[in-house]
Amino acid sequence: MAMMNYLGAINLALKEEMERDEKVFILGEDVGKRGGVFLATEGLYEQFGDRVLDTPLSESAIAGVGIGAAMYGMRPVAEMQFADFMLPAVNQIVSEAAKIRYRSNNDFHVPLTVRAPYGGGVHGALYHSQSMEAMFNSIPGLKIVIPSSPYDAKGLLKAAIRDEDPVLFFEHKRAYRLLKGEVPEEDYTLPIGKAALKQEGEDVTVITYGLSVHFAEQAAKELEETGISTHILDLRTVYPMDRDAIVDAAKKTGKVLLVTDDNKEGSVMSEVAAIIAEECLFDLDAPVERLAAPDVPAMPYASPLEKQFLVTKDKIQSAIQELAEF
Amino acid sequence: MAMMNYLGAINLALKEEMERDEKVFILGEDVGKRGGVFLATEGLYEQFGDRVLDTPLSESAIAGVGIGAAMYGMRPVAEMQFADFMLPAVNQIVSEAAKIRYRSNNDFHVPLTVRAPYGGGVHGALYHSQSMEAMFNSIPGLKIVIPSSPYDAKGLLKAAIRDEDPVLFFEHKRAYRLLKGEVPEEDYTLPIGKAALKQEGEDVTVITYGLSVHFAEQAAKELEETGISTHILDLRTVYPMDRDAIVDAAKKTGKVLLVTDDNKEGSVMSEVAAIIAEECLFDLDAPVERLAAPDVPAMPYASPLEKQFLVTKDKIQSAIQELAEF
Amino acid sequence: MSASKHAQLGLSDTDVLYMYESMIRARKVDERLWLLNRAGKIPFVISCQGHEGMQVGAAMALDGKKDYLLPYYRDMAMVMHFGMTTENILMANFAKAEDISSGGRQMPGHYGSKALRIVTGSSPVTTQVPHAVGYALAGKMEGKDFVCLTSFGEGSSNQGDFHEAANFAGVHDLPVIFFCENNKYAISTPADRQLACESIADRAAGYGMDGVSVDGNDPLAVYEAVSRAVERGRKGEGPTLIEAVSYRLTAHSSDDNELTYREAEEVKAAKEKDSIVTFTKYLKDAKLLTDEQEETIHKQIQTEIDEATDHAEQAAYADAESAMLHVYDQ
Amino acid sequence: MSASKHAQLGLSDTDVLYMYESMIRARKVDERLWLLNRAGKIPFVISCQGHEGMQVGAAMALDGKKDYLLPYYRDMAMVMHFGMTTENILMANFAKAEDISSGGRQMPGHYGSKALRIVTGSSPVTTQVPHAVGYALAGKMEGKDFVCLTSFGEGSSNQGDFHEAANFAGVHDLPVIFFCENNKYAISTPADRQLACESIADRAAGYGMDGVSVDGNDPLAVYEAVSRAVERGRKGEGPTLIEAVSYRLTAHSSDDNELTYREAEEVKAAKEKDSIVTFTKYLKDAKLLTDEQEETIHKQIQTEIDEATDHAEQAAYADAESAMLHVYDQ
Ligand SMILES: Cc1ncc(C[n+]2csc(CCOP(=O)(O)OP(=O)(O)O)c2C)c(N)n1
Ligand SMILES: Cc1ncc(C[n+]2csc(CCOP(=O)(O)OP(=O)(O)O)c2C)c(N)n1
Ligand SMILES: [Mg+2]
Ligand SMILES: [Mg+2]
Repeated sequence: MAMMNYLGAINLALKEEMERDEKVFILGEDVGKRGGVFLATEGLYEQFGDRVLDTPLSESAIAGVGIGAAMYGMRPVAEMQFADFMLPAVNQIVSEAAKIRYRSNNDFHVPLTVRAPYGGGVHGALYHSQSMEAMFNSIPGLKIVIPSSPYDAKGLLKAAIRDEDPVLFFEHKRAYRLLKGEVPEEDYTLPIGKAALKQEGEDVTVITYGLSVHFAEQAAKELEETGISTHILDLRTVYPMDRDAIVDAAKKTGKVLLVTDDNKEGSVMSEVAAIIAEECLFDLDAPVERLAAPDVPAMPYASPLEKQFLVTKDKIQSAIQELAEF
Repeated sequence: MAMMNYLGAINLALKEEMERDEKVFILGEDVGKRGGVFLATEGLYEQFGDRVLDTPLSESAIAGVGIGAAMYGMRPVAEMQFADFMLPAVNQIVSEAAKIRYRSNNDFHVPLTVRAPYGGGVHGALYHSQSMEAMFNSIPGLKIVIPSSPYDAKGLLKAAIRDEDPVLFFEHKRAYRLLKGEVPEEDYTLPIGKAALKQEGEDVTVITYGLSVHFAEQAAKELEETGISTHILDLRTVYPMDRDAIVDAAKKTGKVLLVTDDNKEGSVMSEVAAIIAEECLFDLDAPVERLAAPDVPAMPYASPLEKQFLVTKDKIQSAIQELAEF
Repeated sequence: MSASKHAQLGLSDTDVLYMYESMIRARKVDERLWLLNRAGKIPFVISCQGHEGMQVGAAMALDGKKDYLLPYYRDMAMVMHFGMTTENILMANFAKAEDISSGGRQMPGHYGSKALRIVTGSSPVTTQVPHAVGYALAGKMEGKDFVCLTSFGEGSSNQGDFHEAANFAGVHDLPVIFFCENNKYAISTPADRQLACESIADRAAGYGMDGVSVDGNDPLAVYEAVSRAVERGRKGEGPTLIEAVSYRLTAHSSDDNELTYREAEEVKAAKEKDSIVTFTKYLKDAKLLTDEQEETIHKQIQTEIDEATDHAEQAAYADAESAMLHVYDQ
Repeated sequence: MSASKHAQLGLSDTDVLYMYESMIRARKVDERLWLLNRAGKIPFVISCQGHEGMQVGAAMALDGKKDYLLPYYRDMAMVMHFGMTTENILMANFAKAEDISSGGRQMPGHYGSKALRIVTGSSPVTTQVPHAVGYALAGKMEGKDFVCLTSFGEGSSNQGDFHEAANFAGVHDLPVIFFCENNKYAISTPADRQLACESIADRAAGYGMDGVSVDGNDPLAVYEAVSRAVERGRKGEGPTLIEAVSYRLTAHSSDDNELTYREAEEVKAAKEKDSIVTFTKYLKDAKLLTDEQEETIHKQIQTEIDEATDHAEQAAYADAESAMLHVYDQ
């Protein structure tokens, strides 16, 4: 085991997978010599040469070329420099990657991983801070994975690369250096499609994912001292959802707080709420509550406005507290 | 008043708005001489000449040029030939149209209407049948309108064209000739953002939109004879949602069926369920139920497979009945 | 001319007769599909009529054992020359389980078969173009010498995906043949409302690749241009953009009404240059085809089509429940 | 040479001195921004250093009273010459409420002001290019004679939106000037990994428009090329694609580390051709600028920048709650 940050865990997962399987290659903007603008691919060009490919500045081609290579039999890992800049590639991702297995009646398939840094709190303003998962959580054929810790980041990214279907892999850019933890230096994978129970609790259930898991854990720790016990479920895969884990977690305490750092309306938390409303409505002791960013286009640049937008540990803490007192 | 179909109502709305305001113009593929592949713009090129513009085959340019013209002060109505083919334009719609007012601190705005035929049941297979609303129902700055009748189609399209913000206007392609009704030949608009109560009922509430409203009404009529009384709410605007109308409708009967002809997971009905779970959980007598298409990429071409996918009057009817008996 | 044109190109008499047969087969299948549609037996037809010469000429230049094809919906003659059978086509048009492209899931014209190295396609235009680049990139990485031919209409060449893919292939010198079938219309929109350039080939310079425009009604001219591009591709000399100019002889599809936007006169004039007409004449002038042989070939193909139609009509649909399968790996 | 180059182009001595001042102002503001960033006072800088000559040359050719500008993030010198003040720029960099582009909502470099006819821009590259076409289309519909200049980097010219917009403008003969600032890098990626063509201007033929490549370090050459394009645009002769070739003298942004991908030597060589250096020499050689005048101008501008910095630093942020405003019309 080694201490490393979320970024290091991702870099290690890429390196190990490229060593393990020569069909794995990386393509994206500035992923080569530069090692990516966040340095997620640092050192890989030096080790693997042309298997780390600087592409022209064109996301639809990055996705589309990746899809073609994946259908051929390679295992491409495409980097979108920021999740916000996946949007030119939406047609390739939704019309192609997601539908190829189905439309070809299982003749072709697309083992493509699309990595993209998402999320805010780093002065990235409107176009370097967005959460993109809610645009893709209604597209059968895709899987959407969002790790919440260095350990998960490594295990889930390796699983994504080995997955036989297209996986959108979102990495919280603020987590890159903020989150540190023990990460095994040997090979392991974590299951895609399964949520993880982060801690057992009795009073309030928090269901969340990504960086908010970290803030929820911090909030829970402080609340523990005031006698409030929090049950925390990390979705890890936000599409398709792990319904059973959600229902179990909701039933556990009967009070559910859903947290996302995306805008509220139409977020992936709407689906979690819907699952609960369908499956365990009568097990609840309080209305389902969603804590999310406000429904404005994206977070502003100026610090006070950015803060207004962000879902923080404090906001999560008050929300748990209120729910506990309900 | 005149009897006309859904398509005729749309054609009339376009014609009236172009007569009323010379800033209104149409751009899209084959909208000119051909009158659009569904004939929604039939006769308009003859009447308005170059204000009905055949564009090159490039949806991102259609949206982007529309956005530019709208910022200048025009009122463009962009036609996407099929909703499925909006995907190349997602970046323009989401990064630009939706965010321009916000990012410019209210200096610029985008009075653009994007019309697109959606939905299936016409042997359109995977790429001529999709519902696209769930990809956009998490994008603040956009409005998404889906009319369920000729009357609404005319009134809502005119409102969309006059709206100061970008509106995605989805027209069910099977409704074009299937739905007929009385439509005033004079000017009227209907409010964007407001749901419409289609009928009062006591036993089960159905919340839906688009063509499914028609099937829900048919189902309700048949069920009336068996003594089941159905309350039907037509969302009309699926983003941002009319929360009050949803809560009122859900409370009315305490049993809620949510119907969409889109895939289930992550659909706009997830948001409706979430609103109910947040706002009126304790008013419910049965779990919220969602009736939707299966979570497969899109509907197949072969008739038996297409039928398997479609949400029909019969499926709605059984679902209401079961819920009534709960 | 001392040697015949096809001999100069290295094509045997058998080769050109084989090309001729493919063209006739495609035309006759196409005509059958329209009949079936008008009879209410199949819901939709999209046609290759007018494109047979260029499609067969292009496919003839490829190596059916190693190259890849990423076609578009109008490429029936091309995919048939590359390996799809008449029965394959009929099964797809009847949307039956035996449709090799999709088991009846996709509309006709959405070709794909891993075994035939025809890569599955969709409806949004030009999405296949970057896929071709991806195949070519994979081949380069693995040291293979196959080429990838991808085709699209002139209207579709205005999509961003064409541009991004062409540029990618240009920068990385990938063996992709960008084959544009310019039939002068994109549904109702004439080429001059789609494009301001003289020829699609004018776009090649912007991607640092060779560009050439050929008469799409001449299968031999197309064969020649594609063969050169194949040669360059195999040698690692990079991609080529080829425009083949012809005309769409039918409406865009069975859902279209061409009378609203073009004159019958124009269509009639184009029919005189139809590759089926001109290539038949070429073969007859070269004494490779007699009237009797022509009749025999037509009859054989007609019988083949009748049988395939029967099979396909009688074949089973996929089970309704199978609509739930193959969303993910199972 | 009998007459000076600028006189031949119809520019007065005052004009060129005005251009010179704009260039110096932009460079000095840019330098100030880096200092503020290194001092931890502003979170982010994106630079125009190396681009001043081409940007001012281009802006000079436009009519500030009727034309529209749709710039990109590197266009500080261009927008300043077109009307933004030093204080405007500082306010934006400090993200203060008085930022005229966004009230502190967007990162610096995202210019926009309806009053100045500078159209609001975003971060995803080339989305502004179709907007320029939309403005031009609206102008044509209304019978106006304004032109729209939109700019972007050479890497960004590989986006689909560039292609689709250029083609649209070509087909409809719209008065758009596509101004590509080729600074040889897109972040770390050198131009030869972005493009296989010799010059971005090679792409013009594919859109049926004029294409020209000019020395971006020569503001007068750029002025000349843009002026011609403006003239053509006003006369309804359609769009023009202009490539101006120069070099990015700083890292891509304050978040970048250029040492990982390019040699200091290369940057040093480029600095010798810097338009600030060469244009200063031009003016001195032409006896339009003395050393004293130069010093005076520098000093004045420095004072202006000091004052603007103070104002901006002391100015208020927008209210936190205002983050909720302006999602829709209210
Ligand atoms: C992205 C996208 N937009 C619109 C369509 C609808 N559409 C189908 S074919 C077609 C015209 C294509 O014209 P062209 O590229 O010239 O090919 P042709 O049909 O003439 O062979 C259009 C607009 C589509 N399939 N995909
Ligand atoms: C669609 C999109 N993808 C990626 C980025 C990230 N990005 C910002 S600038 C840049 C490089 C642009 O290079 P170029 O077009 O040459 O302009 P320059 O910065 O050199 O002036 C990239 C990749 C972006 N802004 N938008
Ligand atoms: Mg065509
Ligand atoms: Mg550059």
